[in-house]
Amino acid sequence: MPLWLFIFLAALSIIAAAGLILQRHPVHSLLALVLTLIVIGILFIGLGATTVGFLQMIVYAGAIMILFLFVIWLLNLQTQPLEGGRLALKFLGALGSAALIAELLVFVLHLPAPLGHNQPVAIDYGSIARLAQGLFTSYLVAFEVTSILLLVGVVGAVALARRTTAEGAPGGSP
Amino acid sequence: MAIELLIGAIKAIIVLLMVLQLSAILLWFERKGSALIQDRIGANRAAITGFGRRLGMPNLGFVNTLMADPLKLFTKEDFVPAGADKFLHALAPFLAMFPVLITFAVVPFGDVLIIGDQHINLQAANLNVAALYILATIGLGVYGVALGGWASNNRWALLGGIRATAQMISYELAMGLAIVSMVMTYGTLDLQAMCHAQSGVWFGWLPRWGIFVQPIAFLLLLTAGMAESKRVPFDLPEGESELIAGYFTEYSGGKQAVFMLIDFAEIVLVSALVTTFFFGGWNFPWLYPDGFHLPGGAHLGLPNVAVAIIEVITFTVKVVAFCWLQILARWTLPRFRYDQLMRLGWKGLLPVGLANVVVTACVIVFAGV
Amino acid sequence: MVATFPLGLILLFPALGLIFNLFLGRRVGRAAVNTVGSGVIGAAFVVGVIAFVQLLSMPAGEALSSTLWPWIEAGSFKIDVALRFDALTAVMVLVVSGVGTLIHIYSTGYMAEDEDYARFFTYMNLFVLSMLTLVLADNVLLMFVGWEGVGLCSYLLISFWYTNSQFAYNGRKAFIVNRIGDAGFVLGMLTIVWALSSRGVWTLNFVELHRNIGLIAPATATLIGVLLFIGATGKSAQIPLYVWLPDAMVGPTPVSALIHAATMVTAGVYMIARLHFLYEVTPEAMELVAMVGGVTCFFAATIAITQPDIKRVLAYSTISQLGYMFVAVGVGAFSAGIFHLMTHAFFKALLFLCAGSVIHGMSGEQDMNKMGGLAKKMPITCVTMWIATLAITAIPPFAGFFSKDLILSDAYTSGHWFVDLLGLVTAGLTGLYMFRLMFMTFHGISRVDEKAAHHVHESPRAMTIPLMVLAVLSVVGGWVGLPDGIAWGNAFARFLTPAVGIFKPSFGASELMLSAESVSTTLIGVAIAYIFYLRSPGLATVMAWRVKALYQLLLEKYYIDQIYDVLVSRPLFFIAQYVLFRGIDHYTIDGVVDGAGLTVEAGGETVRRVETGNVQHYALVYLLGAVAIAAFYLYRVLR
Amino acid sequence: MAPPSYFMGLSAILFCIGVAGVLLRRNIIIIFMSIELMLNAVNLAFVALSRAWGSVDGQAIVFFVMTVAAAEAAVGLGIILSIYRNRETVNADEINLMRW
Repeated sequence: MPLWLFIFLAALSIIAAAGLILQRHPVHSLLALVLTLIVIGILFIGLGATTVGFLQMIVYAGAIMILFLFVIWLLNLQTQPLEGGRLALKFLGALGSAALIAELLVFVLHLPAPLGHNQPVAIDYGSIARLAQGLFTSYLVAFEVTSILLLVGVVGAVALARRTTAEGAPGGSP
Repeated sequence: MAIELLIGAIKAIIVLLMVLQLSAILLWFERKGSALIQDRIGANRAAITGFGRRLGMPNLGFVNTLMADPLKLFTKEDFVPAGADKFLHALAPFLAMFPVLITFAVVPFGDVLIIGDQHINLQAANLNVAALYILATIGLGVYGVALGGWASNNRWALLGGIRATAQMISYELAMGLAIVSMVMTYGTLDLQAMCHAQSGVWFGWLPRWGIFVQPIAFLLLLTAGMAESKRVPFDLPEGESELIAGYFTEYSGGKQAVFMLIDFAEIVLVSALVTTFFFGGWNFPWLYPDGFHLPGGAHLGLPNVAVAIIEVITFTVKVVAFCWLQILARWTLPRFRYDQLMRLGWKGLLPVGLANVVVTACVIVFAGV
Repeated sequence: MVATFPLGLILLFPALGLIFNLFLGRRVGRAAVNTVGSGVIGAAFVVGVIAFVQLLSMPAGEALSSTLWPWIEAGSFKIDVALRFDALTAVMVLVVSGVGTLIHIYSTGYMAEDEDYARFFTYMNLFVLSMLTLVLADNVLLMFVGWEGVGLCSYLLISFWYTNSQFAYNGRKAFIVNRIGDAGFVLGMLTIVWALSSRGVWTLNFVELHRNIGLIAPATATLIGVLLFIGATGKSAQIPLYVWLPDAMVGPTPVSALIHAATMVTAGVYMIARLHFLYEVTPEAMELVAMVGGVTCFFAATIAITQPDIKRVLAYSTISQLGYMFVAVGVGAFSAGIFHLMTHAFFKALLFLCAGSVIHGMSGEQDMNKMGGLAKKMPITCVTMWIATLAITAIPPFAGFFSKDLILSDAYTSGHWFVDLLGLVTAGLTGLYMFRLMFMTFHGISRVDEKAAHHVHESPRAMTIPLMVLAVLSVVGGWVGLPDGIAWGNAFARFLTPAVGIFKPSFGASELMLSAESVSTTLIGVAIAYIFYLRSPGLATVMAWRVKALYQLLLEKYYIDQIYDVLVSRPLFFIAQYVLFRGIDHYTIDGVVDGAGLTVEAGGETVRRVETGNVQHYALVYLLGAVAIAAFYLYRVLR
Repeated sequence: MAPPSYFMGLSAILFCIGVAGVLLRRNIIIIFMSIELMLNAVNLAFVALSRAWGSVDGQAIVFFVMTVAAAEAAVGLGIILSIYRNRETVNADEINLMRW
């Protein structure tokens, strides 16, 4: 990925991420997050991780964020003021975040050598075959466990979100 | 380097023009087609002047409709309702348009055209993960309609947006599974490679098209695709008797024109995908890079340019045929109820798609195909 | 020298039957359950026969073996799930699967009206599987698995009709008494490992043990022998742990025949024969075995004389006959013990099955006082049961004669004159109680209820055919071990010699004399039975009245159950209730636990204010922690 | 060409923006979305490292993170929905039933 493109995308993603926490309407925040996610997906592709990059867009931007959108609609959230709340908390939070960011950037400056420049990688790096090879050999157990986790997640979400009538029987349309 | 950029740009423009033109023509197609089905004359009034008719010339309804409709739409007031989110209201149509159009970038419309020493791949972008790309763009297409409905500050529009979102997400799964089974069948994510895999014939006469391998996946993709484009019988999001016009109730003028254009562009997209995955894409039966090899041994040699032209035409004809099939379906079938729609998606197509993937995988593994 | 043979097949078939009946039994219907349930045991028998034929074709002293999979490996201690098929195992496998097959077939008739037939066959198949594991095991630990398995099946089948709380209680009683014995077995097993491992040998394998038996000190060997024998008294119903067996008779009669007469209860005898090399180095333990066997033998026979219940008579008779077997292994005549085990399996199974047939015909009546004169109505049962009776009372040339005679003569020639005397007296008592049983059941005046009388019928074909097969075996079964010098002599002992060693008498004696002695004692018993129960039936009642105290003592089984209740059960309940529960559990442990809880509660009360419930506060603490950790590492990196 | 360390730096910045979002906003949905942003920032670091070492492991972990995030989003949003039904609020300040 050329440097200018990286700088452009990085700036875009930081602006969008800032939009997430600065926008006052939840839907606007959500759109900012979607933009961030898409840019991160593009960065993945730029790094050669093509499959993961597209999966990022399909799964995160295409599915998970839609779920958030639905919930925001369902709760009928409106514009909310940014100010208010406990000032001490906000102050400490901002301070802590700033400290963390400074520390992490110093870390990045001291990263080991191989991270400092681009290494050549195999031609099929990032391909779906390569990824699948890893998933179904070294990570097979984790893969299967994850599938069970998803199932449990589905059941849990249905159990939580299901509206029950006064008699305790499920009813009403979703 | 420069010439390759130039070729890429030309290809992109050609694809874009082809899609937009085809979409516009489909508008007329639908008017006349519905008239045909309902036994009436259909659009025949539009004329730039009364001149031609006065001279007894045939009414060029085709051309006139193409010009009159956009003119009418773009000269109307662009109305933004009070309390609407102005920015998103304006952004939504384009947010919906963009993913549809960029999807065409990976659809191959021909094999290789050789001009001088340039081998031009007749595909706007030769992406080796095209199938994933298609799923990604289709997934992002949801935001346009969803936000269009929400930003209008109108409860029917919002309901339409919610319906559209739920419907598209539900049918995306079936569509994804159909595409996955084709990916497994051909062992590649690249659409051009899939088209190549579909060239040639079985038994000396039967084209090696995907439909003969994966008929169930074909039905899944066609059904899910029609549902994705939100047309009858899946047009719940804009069901006019319930929701006025669904998510674009509050749109008028040019923005509404964009939404209508998306409608037809999606028809073209579904047709292009079905054609590419299941009907050999640009493959003409018995046509090979060096000309025709007819069953029985007859050989008709053709130059590369001629072959390329035949391929592009073949692809176009196939796409148009599927567009017509969808228009036919729209004017023939009644609308689903919403619960029926969801049941079809989750309890009908999804299990069938999963079973199809499992069976495909078993065949590949055990038969070693 | 060993040869390999797929011995796993012998276990596989019952296991398949078990799985089939367990999971599909309720759905596939009675015919399929009957076929599969009996068929798999028959298949195991066939495999056993093939293995037996192969064993015969090999030189003496060799065995078939098969290692299924490694089981335990811990340092030098290594145990495989491995099977070994030598002469001793061959006899046991053929008896267990052969008699087992017949009893399964019989069960298809006996259980024909029971709803829970699938569960019954599941348990029966599990039992055969466990028993075959027990006898095929090539190490003590795997044998113990089978040992526990048969105990479990015994419990399950005694309380098969669990809706009757008395039956369920009897099942528990059997299980608990067996546990006491099993504790001895486990201790014995651990002592073996302990004794050998201190000498650098880690094994429980029979062949290895045999090779290294010299490493065990004699005193330790005695300890092991006694501990294992405690296990045997539990499983094989010897004094003092015999009390469960009579109560076990509440199970279905085929169970009594297979488990509580023919096979499971002989496991103790088998175990001692299997470990004969261990007992041979410890004369003290042998003495104990012989003594306990002899006393049990006599003791149980006296109780059997007065019992009115047909199955209880047979149960005490089983205890008595097991006593004979322990006498045999106790005096060192291992092959004689196994010989009696085999013949006993035939005729005792037959006796129980006939008793079952009678009970079946009498619609569940077990009291002999309400029988009599059944011979005409149940001819096949009557004839076959007479054959079994002649076999058990050791009338030549029936099977029991040869084996019991061999035991008595071996006991005598090895110098155990007291045990021999007990055996002789018991032979007479056996004649008495068995003929009493036969006379009261099949002959004399009918005491059957008017109502029940015309229901009495001969049993169906599925039940009578096993009876006839077993009757033939009860006649000819003893002929494999004729006294030496007649025809082929004692072929059985010669066959077993490589596996269990040979009996070495201290002095010679006339076998004929000894046989005459025992037969004549038996005939005295038979004569008494004839006079008391057939010739003049009133005489028995008069006698009982005359020696009322003795009669009552016998009828109440020497009050052993009551004595156990007072001496063992009640003190245990007292300790459990007042010492363990009230004293230790309630005051001491609960006190400590409650005190700990109260302390923690008080501490929690003070620090719980930290938990504000606001997720952002938690997140802030989290962040500050992350900043601190990052700072620490940053310090390390930059330094 | 941008080396992996640049991506790591970007990842750190995005992560801290997410942290700030969690602490500064009171709307629980926004907090949740900030957490998603943090997850993605870490994903970016994983892919950068995967690229730097030329191994597929980092991508596999990203895959798992996405899957787990999907499950987490479903359950988390379900919880938010039921909280809203019971307490009529999505304000993190007002949701403190779990306090002492």
